[in-house]
Amino acid sequence: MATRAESKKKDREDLPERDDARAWLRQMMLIRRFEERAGQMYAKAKVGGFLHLAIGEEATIVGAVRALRDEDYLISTYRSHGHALARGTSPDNVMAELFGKVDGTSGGRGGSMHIFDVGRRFMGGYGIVGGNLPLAAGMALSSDYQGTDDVTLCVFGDGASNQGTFGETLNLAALWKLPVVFMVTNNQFGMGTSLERHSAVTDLHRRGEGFGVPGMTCDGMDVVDTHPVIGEAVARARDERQPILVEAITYRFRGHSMADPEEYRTKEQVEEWRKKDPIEAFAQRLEEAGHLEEGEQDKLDEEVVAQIDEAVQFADESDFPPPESLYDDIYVLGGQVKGWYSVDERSAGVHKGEDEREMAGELGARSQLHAETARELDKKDTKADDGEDSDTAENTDRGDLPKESADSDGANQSPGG
Amino acid sequence: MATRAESKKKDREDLPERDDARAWLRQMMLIRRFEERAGQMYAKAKVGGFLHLAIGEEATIVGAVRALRDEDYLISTYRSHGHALARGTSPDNVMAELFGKVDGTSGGRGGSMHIFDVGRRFMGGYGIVGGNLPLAAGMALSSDYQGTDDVTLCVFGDGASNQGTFGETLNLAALWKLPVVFMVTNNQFGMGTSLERHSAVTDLHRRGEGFGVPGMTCDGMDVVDTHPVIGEAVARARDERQPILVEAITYRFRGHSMADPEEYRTKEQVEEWRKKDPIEAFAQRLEEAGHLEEGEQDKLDEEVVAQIDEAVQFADESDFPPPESLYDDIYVLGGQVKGWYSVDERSAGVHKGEDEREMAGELGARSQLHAETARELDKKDTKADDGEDSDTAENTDRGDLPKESADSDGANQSPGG
Amino acid sequence: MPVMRYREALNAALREEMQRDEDVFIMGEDIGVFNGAFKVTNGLLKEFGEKRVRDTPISENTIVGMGVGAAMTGLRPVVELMTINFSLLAMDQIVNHAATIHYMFGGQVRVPLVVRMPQGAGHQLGPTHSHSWEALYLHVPGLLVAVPSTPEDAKGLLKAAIRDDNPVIFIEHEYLYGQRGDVPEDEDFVADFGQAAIRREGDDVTIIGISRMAVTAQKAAEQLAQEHEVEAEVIDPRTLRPLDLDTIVKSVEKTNRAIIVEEGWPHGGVGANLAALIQEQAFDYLDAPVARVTGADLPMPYSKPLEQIAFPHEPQVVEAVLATFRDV
Amino acid sequence: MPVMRYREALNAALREEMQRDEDVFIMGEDIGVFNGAFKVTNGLLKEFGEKRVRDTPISENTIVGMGVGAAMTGLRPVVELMTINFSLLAMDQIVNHAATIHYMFGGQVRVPLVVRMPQGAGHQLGPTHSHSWEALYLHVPGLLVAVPSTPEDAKGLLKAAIRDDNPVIFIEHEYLYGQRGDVPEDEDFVADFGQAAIRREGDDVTIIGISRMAVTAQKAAEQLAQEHEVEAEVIDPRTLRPLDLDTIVKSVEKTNRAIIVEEGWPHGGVGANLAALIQEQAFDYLDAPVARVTGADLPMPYSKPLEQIAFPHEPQVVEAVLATFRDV
Ligand SMILES: Cc1ncc(C[n+]2csc(CCOP(=O)(O)OP(=O)(O)O)c2C)c(N)n1
Ligand SMILES: Cc1ncc(C[n+]2csc(CCOP(=O)(O)OP(=O)(O)O)c2C)c(N)n1
Ligand SMILES: [Mg+2]
Ligand SMILES: [Mg+2]
Repeated sequence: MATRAESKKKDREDLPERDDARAWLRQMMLIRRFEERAGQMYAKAKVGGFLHLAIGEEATIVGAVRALRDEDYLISTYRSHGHALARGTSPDNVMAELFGKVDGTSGGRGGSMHIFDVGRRFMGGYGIVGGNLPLAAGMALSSDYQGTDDVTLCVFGDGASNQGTFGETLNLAALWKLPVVFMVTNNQFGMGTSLERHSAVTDLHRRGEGFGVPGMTCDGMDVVDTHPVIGEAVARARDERQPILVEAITYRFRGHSMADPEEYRTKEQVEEWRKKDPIEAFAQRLEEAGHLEEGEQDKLDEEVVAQIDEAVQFADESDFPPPESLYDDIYVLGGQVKGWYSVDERSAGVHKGEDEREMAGELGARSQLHAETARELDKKDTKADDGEDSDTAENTDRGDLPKESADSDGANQSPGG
Repeated sequence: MATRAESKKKDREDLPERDDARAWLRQMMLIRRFEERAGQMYAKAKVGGFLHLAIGEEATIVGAVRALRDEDYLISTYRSHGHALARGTSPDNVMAELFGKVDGTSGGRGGSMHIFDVGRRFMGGYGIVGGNLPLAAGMALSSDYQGTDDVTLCVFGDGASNQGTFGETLNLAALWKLPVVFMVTNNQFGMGTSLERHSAVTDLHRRGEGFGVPGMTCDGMDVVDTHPVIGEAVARARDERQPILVEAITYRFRGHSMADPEEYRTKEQVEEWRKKDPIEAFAQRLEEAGHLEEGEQDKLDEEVVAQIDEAVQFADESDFPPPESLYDDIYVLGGQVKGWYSVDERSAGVHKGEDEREMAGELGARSQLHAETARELDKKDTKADDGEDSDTAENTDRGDLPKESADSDGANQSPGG
Repeated sequence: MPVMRYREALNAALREEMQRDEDVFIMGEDIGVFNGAFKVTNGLLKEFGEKRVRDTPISENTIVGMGVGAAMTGLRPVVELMTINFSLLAMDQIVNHAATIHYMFGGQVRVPLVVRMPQGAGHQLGPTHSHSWEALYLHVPGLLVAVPSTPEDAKGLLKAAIRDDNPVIFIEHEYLYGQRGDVPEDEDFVADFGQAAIRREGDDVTIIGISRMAVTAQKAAEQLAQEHEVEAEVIDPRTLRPLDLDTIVKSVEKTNRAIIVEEGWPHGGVGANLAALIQEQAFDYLDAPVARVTGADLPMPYSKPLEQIAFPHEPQVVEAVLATFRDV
Repeated sequence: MPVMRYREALNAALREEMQRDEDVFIMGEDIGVFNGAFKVTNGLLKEFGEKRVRDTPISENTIVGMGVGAAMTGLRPVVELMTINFSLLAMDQIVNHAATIHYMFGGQVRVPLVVRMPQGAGHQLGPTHSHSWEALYLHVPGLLVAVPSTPEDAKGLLKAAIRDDNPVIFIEHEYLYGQRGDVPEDEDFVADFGQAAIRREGDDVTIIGISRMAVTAQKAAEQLAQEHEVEAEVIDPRTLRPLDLDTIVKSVEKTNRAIIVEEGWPHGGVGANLAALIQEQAFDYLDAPVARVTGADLPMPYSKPLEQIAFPHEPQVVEAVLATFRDV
């Protein structure tokens, strides 16, 4: 399979137009810098919960997302900052979501794992592994039903292909001839479990054959390969009205999430893959092709770093959602639900958030404490780029609110998720 | 695929030894007669709930089950009377289960859909479509773990291969090299949905390829083909330590369950398949080969009919479970559960079934009514063999306890399940 | 008003809403060619065609998930699960997705999905096909939960569910499918969620019946009146989310006694929820503990005499009501 | 007695039981090479090897189902689900299979399976990773349900669960993993299911805390004593099936007031169940309605200030206790 894929790859080696090429590069760089900074902000306790970075996977993201039309639907996982950014969502709003602020893409409700941008048809951001496949098929069904020629691109991991939804959804999509592209971002691991240890067949693009879904594969470290392959898959889905399964072979350079001790792989393996850095490789080709002058990459970098600086400032300055908004949007009010009080039985009366405001007040001192700790950490200016940032998080005095950090004395470790 | 399968089939055409051959025939006939009689008993309201007959599928059952050793595990679905009988469970106990009696295989707790015989390693009988696949893999894991060379044979339907458990379990079984044979009894329909309408790929034996499970196929109407194919699959699973997927192509002559109006298929199709009746075809070959004298089949038939007569009498004479046994066996008592009272919060005291006995008394008049209705129907002696028996059920005066019958005025139809 | 069976009322609701709104479509196992396992969707494939009446493979989790995805992108899917017993396979899509998405994404997207399914014991369907699980779903914020017990409510609430923009768990009952009742023909007749029905007025005790048990409660109330001179008020909450607690509390303030009758399991059941609420809201009015009559705490056995004593009947309700007077 | 963290106590329980009984093995996602998402299984792969510490693919329903099948055929599997949020994918195997099989087949076969999983909010894990769902499992007959809140109970109850012949849902808590406490070293130390612990004695009010909320309840009780001269009795039921209702009722008969504190959703929660039971069993002793402090009725938001007010803290418990005195 690998040889066929490689020989095929030859035909796809053409660089895109100069402007496109530079835009792709810039976008990959923006994603990289965003991720790095998010990691730093996590170390400073500005970002909570789980933070899954896609550093190393930028070519799979940019190559795939840019193969879509604006009207096409995109749906991804808990590792989707890059997908949102590639789709055009502002880093300001993505960063604000990570900070849990009102200007976040989900108003702070979802966090890093649940980014969403309905305006750009970026349909989330889901924390349940394998949960997004049925949703994607449903979106493709919508397009078909409504007679549009929109395609849905559904991105998930190698680990997700072991969930029951995989077989169920592929069969249904093939049976109903739905315009959906299933893209396995095969980064060689589901958390700490390597491909060979979780999948009997490691050529994941073959997984669809028994369900009538043809498979394709691409070099996920190479945006110049990923883009046309996804492009072809999307075109086939659109024109031939059928699902396609594409396996993008890639690697995540960082841990599964921030606190991952990475005992399941060797430093050598990571180093080997890092040599194929999708950004460096692409930049070099652009230079060789004369699309990029010497030194221009540095300038681009300054630009994206400035953009990320702004995003951090934006996120910092954005407000936390007010306590009285706690119950907003559980239900769509109107039709059968007149107010959230009507489905809350803690008291039979109408609630307007008084209790929540009061409680926020009582918990205020506590929050204050956190804020101070965070500021203190700010000063340390920990480096997040070398993968050791997570060790810093243990020092935060968070009481019962630990980070998912591998803290040395074993308290409140939670690298999971 | 079909041609390859057919050419292969040639090599397997040898009839078994005379004694074996006659035993196979007798067993298929026993199953057929059992099923027919169960249908009649259902019409007489001796059997409640859903009754799924496997008439037409006798060769897939006998061919497969007889390919197992006694120590091998067998696990099936809600259509499993035949599997239990082929495994050696007495028709008396299977019929008593259908009657809901204490001497039933599950003491009347499970009914037709949940037959079980731990002594013969017949591991059930499950009402949830696709639910038995993970259990089967777990049993195979046990064998492996305990260092035995027992194999697990897991039987399920074409419709079940669309459940998420299918992909999940096949992958895990292949990954862990478990000695399990997955046998799809492809009878062309999942309830009223035909194969082409529920599966994108209709060669179901190919479904395992993407999960590393090799596929085989056999003519499920021909016990002389089914037996060696399952035999080979079982041997490979046992010796090569790997799962195999076998598709047995067959047909059910009767409705999905008793009240199925069968609007989803033509009479012609049914007739076409009935011509390949696995019992008639096999009997004829035995006669041609001199393994069976003319007229012997009739004698065999008399024997099995007599056996079924006895089974019905046995079931009839067996007692209903007493009301005070209602709470037995929810928990294994001893360790952490001292008595069922301790997990029943309707009152904090110790229950010993007094309430249940009392209630049974109060509902007694009602039960009496049912018994009388049933006896009345007995007299009508409805024919169950022509598929119209279910119409009779509607006449029972069961109050709020309808059968799954297509009663003419539409009340309480429940062909479902 | 015409008399219809419960299943016919549901059928009419589906038909009318599909006629009214092109975005409404139905999918599920055997709902089309087979006309539905319980014939609720009878004739709809013929009338609306394969685009809008979609037979699915047996893949509960994915069917519901596809409904969620379709609902997020402009359609109004009505998914049928053959029975509530199989809905456990779809729990992740129902709870972690359908119920959560609107809130999780800050209100950006709606999930106007209806998941219909029947429940209930009494047909000897055994331990994998007989359970009543409204309690599992009423636990979940983000869902609406309906448990109609009459043909009128079946129609009115299903129409309301389809028109509403929230995900709705619509729980039917296998016993009720064949029951008849008056049903408004008016296509604009839509019932209200969060509005309990007082099925019978009375001053002595409040009986709250859930799903099919609303019917059992009514029969028990008649018996109480005739044989024991007890006038029971019978309340059918009709929906469990939103819950019309006001009507219940008002009644208990009048009768000073409450009993909940449900078919499901006792631990953490609907009755437990209502008992907790009633004693919270009407403590000073209660002359006896809030009582419950529930299904037995076990997987439903197949054998008829066992099954019959494992879920509530009128005599138990009568007895439980009388006990609240003895207790004082 | 040595002091251990909760996660270490669990680790010790697994290690001891695996040493004691060859038939005990563990499986789950990332429990081996990765040493467990929350490090509970740390070091076990090294000690026991791949046969007995089995990393699985991400296939929750099948992992649990394989556990059921293995348990039916002589083994004693302990399955880890990474968090309770993902257990919805395995609901069918847990409820329709694990809980049902022993009863359904007339007692012919046992299912000595343990399903371990953590729950809980407070780490900003958002709406798909933060829920507390003991109420979903206590509803189900056939299951045992443990919610240990101390390192000692974590060890003792897990050992008991592994040795018991019933399927056990063993619910840990992410916050508790890092908490320390005394843990008996004795390898024969096994705790009892159905035996509540009185964490603090008091005459004025009974506070029942579930899972992590047993800790919150204790802290609130100290505050009540110091600041309000209220002496609360704090009860930790430790297991919800079987439930030690006796200890609870006895306490309420003494204090005449009860409050349940839980992290899960209010509708049909543990608190509802206990409130229903308490008012049934101790009606005449109650001076105020049984009160509840619960998690908010919503998918858990990510943003810290929202998350913090969406699950109970000491001030709310204190306030709710004081309210039971005002109410009178
Ligand atoms: C249903 C479910 N099970 C388990 C988890 C915990 N978990 C989060 S990410 C992950 C690994 C997923 O691997 P893969 O699909 O390859 O995606 P990747 O993380 O490599 O991008 C696991 C097990 C989860 N979130 N959801
Ligand atoms: C999870 C689940 N979904 C739906 C059903 C209802 N049901 C019972 S049998 C059946 C058809 C199964 O078809 P197949 O697997 O081909 O087996 P067959 O009945 O043909 O033997 C369906 C949908 C069920 N019992 N369980
Ligand atoms: Mg991966
Ligand atoms: Mg079939």
